[in-house]
Amino acid sequence: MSVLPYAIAGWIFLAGLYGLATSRDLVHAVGCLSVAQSSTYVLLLAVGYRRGGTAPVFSDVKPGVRVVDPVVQALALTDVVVGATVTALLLALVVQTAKRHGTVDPDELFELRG
Amino acid sequence: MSRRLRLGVLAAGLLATAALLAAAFLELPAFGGARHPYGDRAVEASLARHTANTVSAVNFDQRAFDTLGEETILFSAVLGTVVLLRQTRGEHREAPEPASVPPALRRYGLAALPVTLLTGLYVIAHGQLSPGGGFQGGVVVATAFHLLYVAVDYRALERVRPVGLYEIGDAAGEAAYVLLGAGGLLAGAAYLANVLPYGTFGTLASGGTVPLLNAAVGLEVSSAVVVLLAHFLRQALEIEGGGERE
Amino acid sequence: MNVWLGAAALLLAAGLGPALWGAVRGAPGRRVVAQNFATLLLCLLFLLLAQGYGRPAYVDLALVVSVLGPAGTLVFARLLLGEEDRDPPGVRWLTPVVVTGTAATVLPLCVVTGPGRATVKLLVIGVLLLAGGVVTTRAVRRG
Amino acid sequence: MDDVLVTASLLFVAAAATAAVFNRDPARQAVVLSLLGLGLAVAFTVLQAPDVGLSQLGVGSALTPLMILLTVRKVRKVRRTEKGAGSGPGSGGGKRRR
Repeated sequence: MSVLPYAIAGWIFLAGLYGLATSRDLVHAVGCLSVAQSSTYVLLLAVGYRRGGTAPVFSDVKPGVRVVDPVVQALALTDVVVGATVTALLLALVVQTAKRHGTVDPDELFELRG
Repeated sequence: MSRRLRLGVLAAGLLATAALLAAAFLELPAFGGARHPYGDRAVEASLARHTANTVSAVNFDQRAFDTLGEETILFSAVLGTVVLLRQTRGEHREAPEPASVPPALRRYGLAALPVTLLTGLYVIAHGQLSPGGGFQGGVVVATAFHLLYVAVDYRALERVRPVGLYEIGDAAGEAAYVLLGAGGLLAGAAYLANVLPYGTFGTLASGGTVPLLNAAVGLEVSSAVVVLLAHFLRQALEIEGGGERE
Repeated sequence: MNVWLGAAALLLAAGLGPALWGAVRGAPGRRVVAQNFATLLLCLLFLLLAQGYGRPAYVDLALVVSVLGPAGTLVFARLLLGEEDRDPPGVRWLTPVVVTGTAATVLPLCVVTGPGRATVKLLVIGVLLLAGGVVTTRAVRRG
Repeated sequence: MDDVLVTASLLFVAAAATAAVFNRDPARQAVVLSLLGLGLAVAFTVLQAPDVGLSQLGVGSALTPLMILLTVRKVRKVRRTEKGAGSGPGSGGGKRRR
């Protein structure tokens, strides 16, 4: 149990990389990149978890209870939203590639280049 | 490079990365451990400044400068998308045909829009109290408008969404964050320092500058997402013609 | 042993697990039905977790799912499903599952919470969930 | 009980991530990615990070699928126009659902 969450984060990262490298469609590749990205959130939150702790939000519990680490949560939460806009930027690049070259298959794009 | 050779290189790379990750994970503190020095100090600092949601306190007070960086990434990503997806020479716009939607779906869309909007605003407004904040609520607010596209019709969405206004909103959110930071300098403290009175713990006005920065982020994120989706929708539904090829 | 967390674990294993299985294979219609099941069960799961951890603040997650979940399913119904996906298998189970699931989760939670603002919030979530379930079933059925 | 929930939700996330990678058709992958988003939201909540869970729900449930499906539609439209470009000026129109 003590390394399982880290191992799962590593697995998600490697699975995303594998998909990215073997992808035959740039839209699929962007999806795989977002999978790899989600592994970082899992890793951050796993590092910040404290057994028996609760969320560090004191609206409905008294200050002083055992809480988990808020710093890693702050890092992950902004990145989830910012990551989505970066995904949008990549998808816009894919649209532009399709318009320019008429294909979104990386292998065909490679051949076009010569 | 042949396909088989490429797969071989990939497999070697993945295995090496897996080995490095495994070595690193075995050295990390065990999952669920009790020692979190940064977390404990962040909680203390947040409570000292009367902010109930310590995650918001970290984002908008203790690490507010870092959030400025994140916001700037968001702003530039949106700017890049808008530039990439603009209408080019050789393309023309065609009004899409109206969609036929069953009346029950249309009624749901019109009723759910204000509820979703309100939920989003609630999530933004309670950022310093309960789970939520500008980043999360902004996305909910932006999604609310697009219920009009998925449940009613694209033209209904276009009527309630003047894109120019949201582009201004995006810039205004970013500017408000930067200017609020400068407020710290005017008060004689550091940039983005929390200089306002901290208020009563557990009320909407607590946390000093946290709710203000939170609102600025909410404005920026919701406008940014609306602008992004507007350009994707325009490309997918309206713009025809292949554009110029090399 | 916490009954609510036990129920949440059961819902995760026996509800979301099969939904994932349905969403990763087969025709688009079947996948969207599975996705819709997943969002509806997720909302109930968050309600159970909020009660199990004793944190009413977590109910906000269920509230957000109850409005955004149907929106997500409608996105798929609009952009992914075609004429050939009319009446996908499993769609007729959606409404009965939503009605029984919502009643079986929200009503006990209301009894435990007692009258007050928290109960009103629970009931609002229940109503949103029912309305969303019925409407998304219609939309998916049309293909 | 906490450990059971953490393990179950993380295994769900790992399964969804693997499935998302092996679904090669981007439109169908979008459905799996949306389930991955929901699973991540559960995992974040049982790791006691409801703030991150909310963030993930907002992004994963409707926004990302909408962007991916719109991109897929645009790419297909461009390809259709290119293929029909030789056959005459009437190409690229046709009846389409929105």
